[in-house]
Amino acid sequence: MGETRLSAACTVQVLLFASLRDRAGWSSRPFTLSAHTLCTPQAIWQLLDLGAWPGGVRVAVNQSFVAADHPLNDGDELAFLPPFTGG
Amino acid sequence: MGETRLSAACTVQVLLFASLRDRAGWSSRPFTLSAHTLCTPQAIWQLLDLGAWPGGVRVAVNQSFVAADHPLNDGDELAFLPPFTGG
Amino acid sequence: METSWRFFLLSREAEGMTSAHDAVQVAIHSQPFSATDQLDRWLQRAGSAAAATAVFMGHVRPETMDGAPLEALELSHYPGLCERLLLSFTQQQLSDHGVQSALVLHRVGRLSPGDLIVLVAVSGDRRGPVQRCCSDLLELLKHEAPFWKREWSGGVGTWLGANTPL
Amino acid sequence: METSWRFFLLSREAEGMTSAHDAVQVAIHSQPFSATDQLDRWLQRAGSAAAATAVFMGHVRPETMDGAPLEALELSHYPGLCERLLLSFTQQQLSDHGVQSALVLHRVGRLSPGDLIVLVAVSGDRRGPVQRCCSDLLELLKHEAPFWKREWSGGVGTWLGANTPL
Repeated sequence: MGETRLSAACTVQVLLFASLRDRAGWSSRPFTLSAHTLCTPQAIWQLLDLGAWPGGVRVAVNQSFVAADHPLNDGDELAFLPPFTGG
Repeated sequence: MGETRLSAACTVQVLLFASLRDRAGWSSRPFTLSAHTLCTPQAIWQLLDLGAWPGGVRVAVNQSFVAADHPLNDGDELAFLPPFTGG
Repeated sequence: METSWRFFLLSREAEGMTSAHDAVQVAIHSQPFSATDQLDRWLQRAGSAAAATAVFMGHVRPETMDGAPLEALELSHYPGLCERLLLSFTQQQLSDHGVQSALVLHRVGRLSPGDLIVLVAVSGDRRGPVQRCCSDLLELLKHEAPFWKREWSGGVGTWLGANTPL
Repeated sequence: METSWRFFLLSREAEGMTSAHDAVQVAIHSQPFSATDQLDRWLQRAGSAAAATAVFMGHVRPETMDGAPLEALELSHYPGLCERLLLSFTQQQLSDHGVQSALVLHRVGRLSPGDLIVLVAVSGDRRGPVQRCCSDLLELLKHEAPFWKREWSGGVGTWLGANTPL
């Protein structure tokens, strides 16, 4: 499976919320990883230029929570979510 | 103090509530203890002909909770209260 | 009937009993009342709403404790003592939990299934204390205030010996 | 502004989101709403009122976490995921606590001090379970649902890093 992923480019739509959105200056953008990089939320994060992986941030892929090393598929919706403060 | 009470007759207004009221058939009545009996809720209870002192019944004198052997004064309002079931 | 009248009259006198400061509002109602109307009025009176408000409403069940269809629930109280205890419990609870205000309303009289029996609302700055205060106040109303319930079913009235378990 | 619009439009779509059976009503509101109106409607819809109902209401504080005067509280969410999580939490909690029905309403958008943020109501047969269910649901809304608050004070907006303590 890992090899399959390494052999194709991966484009995902990245969503940012709240403080992350303000820091980046955008809310939704496509990002593409080359065919030679394993496509995970952590790898995409490196492309965002938002510094080290921030503590407390959760990841959702296609609106389900996943781990930071979850394998992504081309066309996925990937959201980075700062700590929740609702209620 | 006990001697003072023993030397005078004691009349109190007895109030009954809920199941006690139904058992007795009345809600409010004066009762008098002779000068030779210590005037307490327990002693008054004997006059009511409602059987042995019932478990869970609370006593209020002049609308304050008291113990069953609380000394009564002439003219007091004495209430016998079955277990509470409000709320 | 005579007894019932005495209760109703005393209950009416007690309606709207309010402590020195408006933080505590306690009343015994002898007629049906709307929980949301009362709540709305109380929240408005508080001016700017506190950050956290916990509410409990108790309604008459359609069945007796034994599972028979309930015709009516009769609620009586010890007028005077009951109102004073409610006020005193409420003030003590506000102080113990460090919360700002409370509304405590309780029905007496003959109630039908679905009718509101009790409304407790507590407001303050933090959600934990207001929820605990509301819950503690409800237990005091159930176990420490002179109210009595009689269930009517098949034309027979039965005084309850104890409350429903928590 | 574009971002805000997207949020508001999605939020409107989500309003009134209701699960297959009417026991659970979950909605995210982008405009102010009355807690007592909503509560009243929900209680009426339930037909005969359940014996026990616990409610929690959260309103905007007049001050920031740091004690400065608050101009506005901005609330955003992750549309879609947020509504689905709320529905799923609520159904799970009803089942876990063995209670009958729940109403969960949450504001997003720009709120003023005193505005309602959240309303949680839980109805069932026993007072203990409905109170615990209401409290647990509130904690899930605070810690497990993708909502974010930004405080505005002196023209400066600050995203909150964590919720108020319980």
